[in-house]
Amino acid sequence: MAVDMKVTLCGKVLKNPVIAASGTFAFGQQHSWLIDVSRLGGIALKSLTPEKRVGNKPPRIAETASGIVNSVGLQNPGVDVFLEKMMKRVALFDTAIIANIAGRSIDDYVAVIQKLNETSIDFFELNISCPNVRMGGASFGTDEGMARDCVMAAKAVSKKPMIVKLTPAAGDIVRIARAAESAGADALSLINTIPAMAVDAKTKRPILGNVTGGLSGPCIKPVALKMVYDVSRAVSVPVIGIGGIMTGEDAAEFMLCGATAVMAGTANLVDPEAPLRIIDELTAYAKTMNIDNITALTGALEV
Amino acid sequence: MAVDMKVTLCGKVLKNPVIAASGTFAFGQQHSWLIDVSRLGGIALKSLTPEKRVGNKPPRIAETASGIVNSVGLQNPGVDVFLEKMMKRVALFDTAIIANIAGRSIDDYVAVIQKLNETSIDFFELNISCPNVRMGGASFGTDEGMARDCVMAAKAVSKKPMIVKLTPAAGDIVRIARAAESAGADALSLINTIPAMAVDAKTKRPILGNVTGGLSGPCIKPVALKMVYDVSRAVSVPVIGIGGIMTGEDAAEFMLCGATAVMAGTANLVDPEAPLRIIDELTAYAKTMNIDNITALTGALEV
Amino acid sequence: MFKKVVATVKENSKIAAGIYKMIIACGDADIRHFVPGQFADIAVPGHAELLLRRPISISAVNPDNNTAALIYQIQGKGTDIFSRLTPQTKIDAIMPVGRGFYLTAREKTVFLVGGGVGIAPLLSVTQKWPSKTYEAFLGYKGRDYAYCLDDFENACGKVIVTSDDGTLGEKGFVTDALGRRLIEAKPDIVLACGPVPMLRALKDILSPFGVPAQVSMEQRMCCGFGACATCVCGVDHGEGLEYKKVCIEGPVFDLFEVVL
Amino acid sequence: MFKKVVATVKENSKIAAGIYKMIIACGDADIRHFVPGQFADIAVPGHAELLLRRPISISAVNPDNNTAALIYQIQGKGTDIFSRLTPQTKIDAIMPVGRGFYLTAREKTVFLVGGGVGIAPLLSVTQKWPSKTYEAFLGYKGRDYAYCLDDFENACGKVIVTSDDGTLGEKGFVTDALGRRLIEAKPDIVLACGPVPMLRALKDILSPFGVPAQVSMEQRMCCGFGACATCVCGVDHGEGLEYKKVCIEGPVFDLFEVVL
Ligand SMILES: Cc1cc2nc3c(=O)[nH]c(=O)nc-3n(C[C@H](O)[C@H](O)[C@H](O)COP(=O)(O)OP(=O)(O)OC[C@H]3O[C@@H](n4cnc5c(N)ncnc54)[C@H](O)[C@@H]3O)c2cc1C
Ligand SMILES: Cc1cc2nc3c(=O)[nH]c(=O)nc-3n(C[C@H](O)[C@H](O)[C@H](O)COP(=O)(O)OP(=O)(O)OC[C@H]3O[C@@H](n4cnc5c(N)ncnc54)[C@H](O)[C@@H]3O)c2cc1C
Ligand SMILES: Cc1cc2nc3c(=O)[nH]c(=O)nc-3n(C[C@H](O)[C@H](O)[C@H](O)COP(=O)(O)O)c2cc1C
Ligand SMILES: Cc1cc2nc3c(=O)[nH]c(=O)nc-3n(C[C@H](O)[C@H](O)[C@H](O)COP(=O)(O)O)c2cc1C
Ligand code: FES
Ligand code: FES
Repeated sequence: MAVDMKVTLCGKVLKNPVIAASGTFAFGQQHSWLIDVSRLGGIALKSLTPEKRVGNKPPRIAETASGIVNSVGLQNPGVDVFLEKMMKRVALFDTAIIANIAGRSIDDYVAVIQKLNETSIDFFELNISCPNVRMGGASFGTDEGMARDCVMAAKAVSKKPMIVKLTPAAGDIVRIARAAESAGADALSLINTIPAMAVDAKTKRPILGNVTGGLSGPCIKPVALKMVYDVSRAVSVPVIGIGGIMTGEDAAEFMLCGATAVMAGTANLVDPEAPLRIIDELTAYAKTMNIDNITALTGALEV
Repeated sequence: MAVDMKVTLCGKVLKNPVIAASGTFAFGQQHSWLIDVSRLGGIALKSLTPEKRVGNKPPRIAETASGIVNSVGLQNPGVDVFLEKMMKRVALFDTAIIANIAGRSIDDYVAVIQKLNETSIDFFELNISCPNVRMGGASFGTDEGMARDCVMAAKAVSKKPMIVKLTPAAGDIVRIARAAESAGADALSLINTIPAMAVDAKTKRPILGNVTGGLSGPCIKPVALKMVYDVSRAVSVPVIGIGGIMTGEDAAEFMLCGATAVMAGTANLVDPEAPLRIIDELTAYAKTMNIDNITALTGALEV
Repeated sequence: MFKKVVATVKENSKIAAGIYKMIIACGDADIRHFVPGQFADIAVPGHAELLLRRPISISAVNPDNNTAALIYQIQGKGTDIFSRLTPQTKIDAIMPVGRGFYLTAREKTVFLVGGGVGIAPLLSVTQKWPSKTYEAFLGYKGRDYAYCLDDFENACGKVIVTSDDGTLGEKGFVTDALGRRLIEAKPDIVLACGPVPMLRALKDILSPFGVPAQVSMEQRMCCGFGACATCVCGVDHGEGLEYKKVCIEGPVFDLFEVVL
Repeated sequence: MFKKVVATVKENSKIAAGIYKMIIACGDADIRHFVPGQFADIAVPGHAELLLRRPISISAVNPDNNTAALIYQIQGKGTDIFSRLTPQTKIDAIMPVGRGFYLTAREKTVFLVGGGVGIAPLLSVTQKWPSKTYEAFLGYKGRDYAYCLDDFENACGKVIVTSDDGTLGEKGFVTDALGRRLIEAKPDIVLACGPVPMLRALKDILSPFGVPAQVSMEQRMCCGFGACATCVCGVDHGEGLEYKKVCIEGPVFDLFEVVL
């Protein structure tokens, strides 16, 4: 018997719960050279900011035990160039499109949302891991008040369902999750990368040009699972699980911990075929477990 | 030319900067069956509490990508039994002895310190990752005020140098570090394990009897390095680097990031000979780098 | 006492469905004092991402050529990798570890009760204490999963075999077979190794007969030599629950004290 | 266009101190349209803890038997593992990737400048555009590190060799040798590959002569196919600094535009 892989997120039906995570799928083009992008449940585009960003000084990637540390730094063409040159191609993918939005101030977030409101984009994802320049650079996502203000302002102008992407750098992620929910978030996605660093003992230098970066990959899965478990029990909006998902079983673990859908990030970069493999493996897992509707996994952990 | 491996920590000279981390070396006995414990720079004993603790429900260990999640839960015989039955044997090791102290309330910490004040123990290490029962279970180490109060109370009764061990679960570890320093900490050690979880998709159950636990091992090294780098630049007391140290180069990386000494944890469990190997490798590294005094590494990162 | 040794794979082959037997040369390990029930704690070679050693019971030792036999089932990543190790591969093992089965002069008739891969460690009991009278109760999933049957036939006065699917011996639980046999004959002690449900059934069946029993427990382990207290199981000597380390305080415990 | 393929190791052997040559059968890769300077991005087999692929230039292709040659130096963990791969091992590679060297009818004399393991990718330039006149300037650490010398002798009108320690050819920097030669003869273009200090010296030496040059850049990479923007180097076309992806917008860049 076939497994029904569809999941509903904020009223929209996804083909399956596997979404490509922001920053690991660019705007879909490079992966489309190698795989059928439309088989995915959705794709989250690289973070967009109002202005073009050149990004951080290279090197921007370091390899660590079962993980990677990146410091790309939101390099993106800016929302206007995106709209002019890339949106058309993105719209051709037959999958849910999530525009990930970043900024240095609340106005930045609002500006990007307003420009994307009339497109065929399906969801917004608010990347609140960004430093708030007005507040001395502390990230929106590590402060309850800033997170709430940011989400409220974004919701006020948004015409699309709003996913808020949480950062593990928050001391108490459940508090930020609750704040985002009460400010109107339609869904939460977590986790973004964990602040980290890599050093080359031989040269006595940091490996990254930016000194520090964000850790992702299988190494962070245990941390992400706990956060998804804690957050999904604390809020009533749907949660999207992210962090080190490399296989269908990894995806299943996040769903068991309460996720409605998942995002694979590092996996897409390490193996361009990974997102499709993850879908296939998750389907096979559901079959083995005699689950005919993948939604049955969400929160089904037996504690 | 021989490398001088000695480091000075709060006025006490250690043979070398490699210390066994608390909870991964018990009270030294098991390792002494397999290695010469006295070759270590120091050993941090398993956390001691006023009363005996039976610890958490098994299973207590899960394997994750390049890491482990444990939920031992401070199982220990209590400080009285320790003094009566174990202290004598511990005192025979010719290495610096660090008593790690845990509690559910400030009184707990104070009680243990008072009982150990007259022993030959060299340092106290305050494990402030523990939940404060009076404050609804939030950990002392995640709240500036609680951390300060705890350190001040402990310092007030302590007759030995006081290391305060920080938890990565703090949203802003630098703030807690500063609070601990201003409350009188003589040194800081970081990081403790990262809150985490492991799930068995096949059984749909958490692997740990306690559901959640703490992540350690090579997977956390990039996170720990950044915290050590940030904290050591923010405080003037010495910092002990901990997190995923498996090799001499790993130890060197922490020292480059500002650590005066390091603690290896998971490594001791995975390979009982690891601490000695780490010392040898660190010595060899220093030779290769033409460093004749290992203290030269501390903070020598070229950024 | 156990040591950390570099052992060498001598043979490694499938002996039943999903079950393998590996013969290793034990390097510096002290196997002369091996006690049945003890295990080797083996690092997974060539896989830096898998930090934990895998505990595998030593099913037999041969001090003459310094080898030990390990019988293991493919369970997950580690044992799958073990099954593909070729002769001459060096493996990092801590061995022999643990408190094994313990028989005194008082116990003359011994019933051995094993389930699945738990059958393996019981065989060496008959080698260690050859002058006892043994009966073996062996439960397999089915014919394809059976191994070491001849060895037990040779070493024991009686061997009763059961299988889950009835393809070998009696169909049903090995503990049920034991229960029927107990009505006819009562041993001085039962030594058992197998999955927890089997051990629970064993406890229920033995209780009314007042027969003492030692059982080998499994638990997820980290260090395997007593330093971390992750590997515990609950034990109650009558003074409340205590957690004991399976690695060095076990793996063999009194069936009537251990929490199953 | 590049593909993700399952390639097979055919040969793998040491050709100089710390330098290896691996011949791989390229599976479904489209190597007929290979351009010199392109690379293969190879996952480290059997090491789940090492997530990143390693980029290695394709030094030659043979479309007749669908093979490619990779010449690589042991640098760290990944290349060390590569050096121990045995024939028949399957490897996961994305290939051929990147914008390679580009010659038009206008360039008739070409100087090739290579340092160390950067020498390897230059050889295929002479195969791709056989009708040009070539001179090669090859810098090695020393005699023990030299490889492919005969191939360059065959393919180029002139080969000038330098070594750091003077054990082979002239002692000194390859760029100094080039500088002396430029006084006698000026090529239409220089194609170069080697460490950044060499490329910087090259820029200094070429500037006064107004000779255009293309250089192959190295950068730490994550995906290797354009999706992550981790692999960038700075490029300035005169409109301010921009970061370009070395994997698909390079690895070959204009020496006078790239930030070294
Ligand atoms: C004292 C003792 C003796 C044992 N003797 C044998 C034996 O002779 N033959 C045999 O086939 N098996 C034996 N086992 C069980 C064996 O250790 C596990 O099957 C094996 O560790 C599974 O590893 P894996 O990587 O294949 O499985 P995975 O599920 O991938 O392992 C993940 C982690 O869980 C641990 N783990 C998983 N299952 C068990 C288990 N049942 N017990 C303990 N740890 C587990 C692993 O060691 C590893 O750390 C014994 C266990 C113990 C504690
Ligand atoms: C386009 C391109 C072509 C290359 N062609 C060749 C070649 O033909 N022959 C050859 O010997 N080397 C070549 N290199 C360099 C080669 O990729 C590195 O030496 C190799 O990745 C080192 O991996 P490691 O695991 O041995 O070293 P580690 O230091 O253990 O690697 C750690 C991480 O850093 C990366 N890294 C380390 N050094 C470099 C480097 N110099 N460039 C890029 N990434 C690096 C690795 O890929 C890995 O992700 C090329 C690099 C690039 C970018
Ligand atoms: C190279 C790289 C770039 C990323 N860029 C972004 C980004 O622009 N915006 C964002 O919200 N997250 C970004 N992320 C974070 C991922 O979307 C994801 O949250 C994180 O990597 C954890 O998932 P993973 O372990 O599956 O990679 C990036 C991650 C990587 C590895
Ligand atoms: C099994 C285990 C038990 C631990 N118990 C304690 C403890 O009792 N007290 C404490 O302060 N830290 C404890 N820790 C944390 C370690 O001391 C160390 O901070 C942490 O494991 C990170 O270092 P590592 O990656 O080298 O293991 C424990 C860690 C492990 C793995
Ligand atoms: S596994 Fe560490 S004490 Fe038993
Ligand atoms: S390595 Fe990902 S874009 Fe170049």
